Amino acid sequence: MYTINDRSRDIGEFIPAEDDDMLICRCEEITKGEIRRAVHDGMFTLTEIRRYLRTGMGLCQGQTCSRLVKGIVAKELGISPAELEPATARVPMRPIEMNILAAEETEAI
Amino acid sequence: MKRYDLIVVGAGPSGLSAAIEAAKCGMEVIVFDENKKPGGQLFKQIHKFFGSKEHKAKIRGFRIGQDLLREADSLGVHVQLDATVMGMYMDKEITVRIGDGIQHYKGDSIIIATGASENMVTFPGWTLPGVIGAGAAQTMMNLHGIKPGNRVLMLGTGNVGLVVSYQLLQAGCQVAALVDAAPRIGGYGVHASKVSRCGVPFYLSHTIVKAEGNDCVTGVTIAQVDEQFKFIPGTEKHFDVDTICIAVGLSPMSQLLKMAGCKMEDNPRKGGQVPLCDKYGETSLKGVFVAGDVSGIEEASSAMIEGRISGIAAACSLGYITGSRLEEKYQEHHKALNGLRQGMFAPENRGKILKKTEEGIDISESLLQKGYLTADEIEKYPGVTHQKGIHPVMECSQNIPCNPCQDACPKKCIKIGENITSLPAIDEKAQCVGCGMCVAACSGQAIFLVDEDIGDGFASVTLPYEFLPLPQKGDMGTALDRSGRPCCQAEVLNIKSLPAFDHTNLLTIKVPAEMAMNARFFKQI
Amino acid sequence: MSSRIENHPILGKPETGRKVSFTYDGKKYYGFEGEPIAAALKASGVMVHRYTQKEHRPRGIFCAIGRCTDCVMVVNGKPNIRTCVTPLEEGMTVETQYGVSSIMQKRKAE
Amino acid sequence: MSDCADVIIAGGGIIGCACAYYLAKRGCSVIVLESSDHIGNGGSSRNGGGVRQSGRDPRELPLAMYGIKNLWPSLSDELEVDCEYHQDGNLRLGKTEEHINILRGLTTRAKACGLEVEMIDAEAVQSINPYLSKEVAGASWCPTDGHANPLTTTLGYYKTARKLGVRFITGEPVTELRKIRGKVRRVVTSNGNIYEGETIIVAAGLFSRPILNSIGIDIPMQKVMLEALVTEARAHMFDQMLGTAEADFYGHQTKHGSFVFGGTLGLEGFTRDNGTPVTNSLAASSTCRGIIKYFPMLADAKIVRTWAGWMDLCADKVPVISPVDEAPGLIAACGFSGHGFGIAPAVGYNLAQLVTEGRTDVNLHDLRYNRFCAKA
Repeated sequence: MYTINDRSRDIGEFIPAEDDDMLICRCEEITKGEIRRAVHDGMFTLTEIRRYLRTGMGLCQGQTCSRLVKGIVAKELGISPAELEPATARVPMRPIEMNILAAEETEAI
Repeated sequence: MKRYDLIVVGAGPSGLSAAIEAAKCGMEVIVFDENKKPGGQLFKQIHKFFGSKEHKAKIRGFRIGQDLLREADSLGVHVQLDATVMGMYMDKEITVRIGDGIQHYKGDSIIIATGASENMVTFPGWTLPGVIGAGAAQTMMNLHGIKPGNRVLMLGTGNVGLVVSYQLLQAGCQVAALVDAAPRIGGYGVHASKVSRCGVPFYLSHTIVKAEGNDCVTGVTIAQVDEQFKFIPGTEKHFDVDTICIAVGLSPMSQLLKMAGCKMEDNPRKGGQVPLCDKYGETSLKGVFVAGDVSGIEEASSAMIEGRISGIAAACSLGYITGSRLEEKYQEHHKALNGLRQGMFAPENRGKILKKTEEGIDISESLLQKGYLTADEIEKYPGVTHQKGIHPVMECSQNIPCNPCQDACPKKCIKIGENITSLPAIDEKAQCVGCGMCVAACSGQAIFLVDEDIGDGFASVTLPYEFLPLPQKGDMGTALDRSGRPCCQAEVLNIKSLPAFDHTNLLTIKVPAEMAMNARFFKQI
Repeated sequence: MSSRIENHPILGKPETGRKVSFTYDGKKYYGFEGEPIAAALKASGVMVHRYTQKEHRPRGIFCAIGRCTDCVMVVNGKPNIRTCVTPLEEGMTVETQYGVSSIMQKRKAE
Repeated sequence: MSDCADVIIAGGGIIGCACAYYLAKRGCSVIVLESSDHIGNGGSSRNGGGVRQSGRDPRELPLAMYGIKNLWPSLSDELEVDCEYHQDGNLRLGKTEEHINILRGLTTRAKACGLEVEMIDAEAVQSINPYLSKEVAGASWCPTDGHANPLTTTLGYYKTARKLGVRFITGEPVTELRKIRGKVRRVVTSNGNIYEGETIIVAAGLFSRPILNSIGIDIPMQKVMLEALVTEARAHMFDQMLGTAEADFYGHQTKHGSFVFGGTLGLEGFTRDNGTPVTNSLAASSTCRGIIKYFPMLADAKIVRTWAGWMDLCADKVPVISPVDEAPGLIAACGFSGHGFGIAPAVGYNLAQLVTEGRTDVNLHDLRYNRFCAKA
């Protein structure tokens, strides 16, 4: 199920682009340029990008940006977006207060 | 911890349909939805649905939602609203936030029907307040009664972009333009024509250069793009708008499935990350099914059928119905589903450029690029004839699975035939009585009643009208042609509103005879 | 101009809860009980819900269904409340959120 | 590209990445083979970020002290990423007499090893962290402890090592080691590829066991699942690393403003394995209850994410960091037992010394692999 991925393969030089300051992750305010640079730093998977830059790790958990990030990373790597495995979805689906998450005792319906 | 035969996540069209079928088989079913109102997107969809009578065609989305809810209720389905499923774990256990606590539930089967989320595009200023998703616009105006803006630019001409643009007009907003980077309109031509005849321009092969404003949107600049989607300098156009609506497609909302460990695939034809599943919607996790947009982006009509299939499959997996009964019912639903997946907009035709209709008629480039059929083109379609006296003119030019007009006519003037995607044709032997049922029944608002000669060099045109305030008999105004340009003066002869029309008012205007085949909208002065 | 739809050609007159007052950045505003806070603010012409942490840029309603979390504000003293899905209640205190709190920071851009 | 290098490392976690970095800096050619699709996909990305000395076993304490003294302070500059290292102390909290007694025991033992750590009373606790519940009766306090960001630190080592020419291959699970004329040289992967090196380092967490088994070495490790969670960002409150005597939660506030907390449910050693570490439906709730007991004011902080990770719990709860005498050329670095992150830089640095100089700054004798073997 894992795919062999040589991180030393040549993906070309990082070439600055006009729209590098375009905000992509709205929650964590990560730009396209930061994402592209991260790819050239070796972050070849969406999971690594996320862990390295915090894209999709904000309050919305990537609801808006994950598809955009995927497109940018794929383009930088010269592959199809479909080849990139999305980062794992994690509990909870929506932000939830600690005291509510802690309250399991309430009567079930 | 409470255990149910079936837990359904999402009370949208597919989730409710699944719950209904499962409950009919005798299952104990609970449905969770994070919203305060059930029905998913149905409650925001105030337009009449396409399809066949069996598939709720010509019924407005929100009414379908109400119907499903009533049916679910009567079958004893427990629909728990304001209940957010937080996680899905091993053993088909879910945690749900209800009020100020967390509840744990287990299902012997689970159907995930969480629907889709909106895609976005970026441009300078896309984070400014006033740039919103088309879904947000729909939610604000149709659920909360709030206008999303006074003057709106819509990016995206798929069905969502077209339908929401029309709804914005209905809510009393101005729509400055519809813009799409693609060279052709993505959604149904009839939806585009509804917007176009109201005077909204389409800019194909255009996209947003930037949204303007400091603290919120005050304007937008668009420009034409070349085949590589690069801006062509000098083609910039500016609009003063306070709202930019983005309608660039949907992605399946499959996170719960992924977190539970379902095998997933990235399938661009289905709109993104979807679970691998069999023909019944069962995923790689035994007893976990999917239905609706979460398993691939389609219309609400097919989502409802998918829901029904997964509902009966869940019932069969727990012995509530036999395998042969499942197969029998599956075949029936599958046939219906297939019917909906026919025509020009069928999943297999996505991305293809079709040149001719099934009938061999050229497809209108004007329709695809500007949103309207030209007066010359209109004559080619089988729904358009010239007769003495009042008669329907059906400006339906694309093969889509839809046939309510055929059943609407009490005099059998309209023929579609066996193939639901065929263009409607006029049976010239039958006599139109001008009842207008077809006009109100056409979900695409593409049928007009025309009397080309009412004397004194005038003609009458009866058109569907879903705006407020309603014009009054005797009002004078301007008739607009298909492109939304004024073509002549018009007088209101009649306005007819019947419960059977379901808020589609029939407005009859008097125009000069030569405008009988041009005047398609009425603008009050 | 209010952005409330008084009468809709398909939906008729919107059903509303009772009229209640709340404060937005200390000033008194009115809305309908049970409607999302964001709807009440929008009806009163409020566009900016918060300024972001890093770049201090304005944000408002974006998805309107509780997913994008862009419309969060400080409500009754609690930050990061999704105003598009949180029902309005009588006497609520709604404040613009600056970064993660209601304390205004100097805007970077200025 | 050659499949031969001076050093082949099985495992692309923080240990493997740190080893690779320090080796490359010393001029070695290195290939890192990672079984999963991502660098740092195990405990390296799933831990609570503690860079602690207090609470550690005396056998691994010297490594922790070495790293905090020599490596952590300059790590962000060295790796050109923000490791978010904070050295603002560790508070281990207690509420009851029983808790205080546990803490006293820990403190006494750590002091004996030369660590600067002391017991402090409720008032002193409040002066260090005024946000804590007034019910906190006392704590152990180690001012030189701290925390860092495991994600950026792990990926920082990776990035910098890669820049120095280290070849990283993900999706390449090592299945077998082979001796060639008495020396471990060959590494075989499940994809059928063979890599060859003068030195082989096995730093593959739990997977180290089957890899080492292939050459007749067994290190007794158990698969234990740990869980953690993170809140929304809040205004800055405190910089200390926190833990409790009961060990019901631990964590810190990150630079980002969010709080990362880990907790225990009591079922850690018994959770079911469905191939990937998935969270238990009860764990986050339980951790939240623990946190609220100590931080009532965080009760309304929202949890945005929870996650789980497997730890490689060694039979005696300290790692094996050791050359394998009976298999010359082989070094084992595994069994970190859930507290490997803080010592990872020191482990990488010392193993690079071992490979290139045959000696280490820190005496690793107590962490030898053969402590579980019959005496020769």
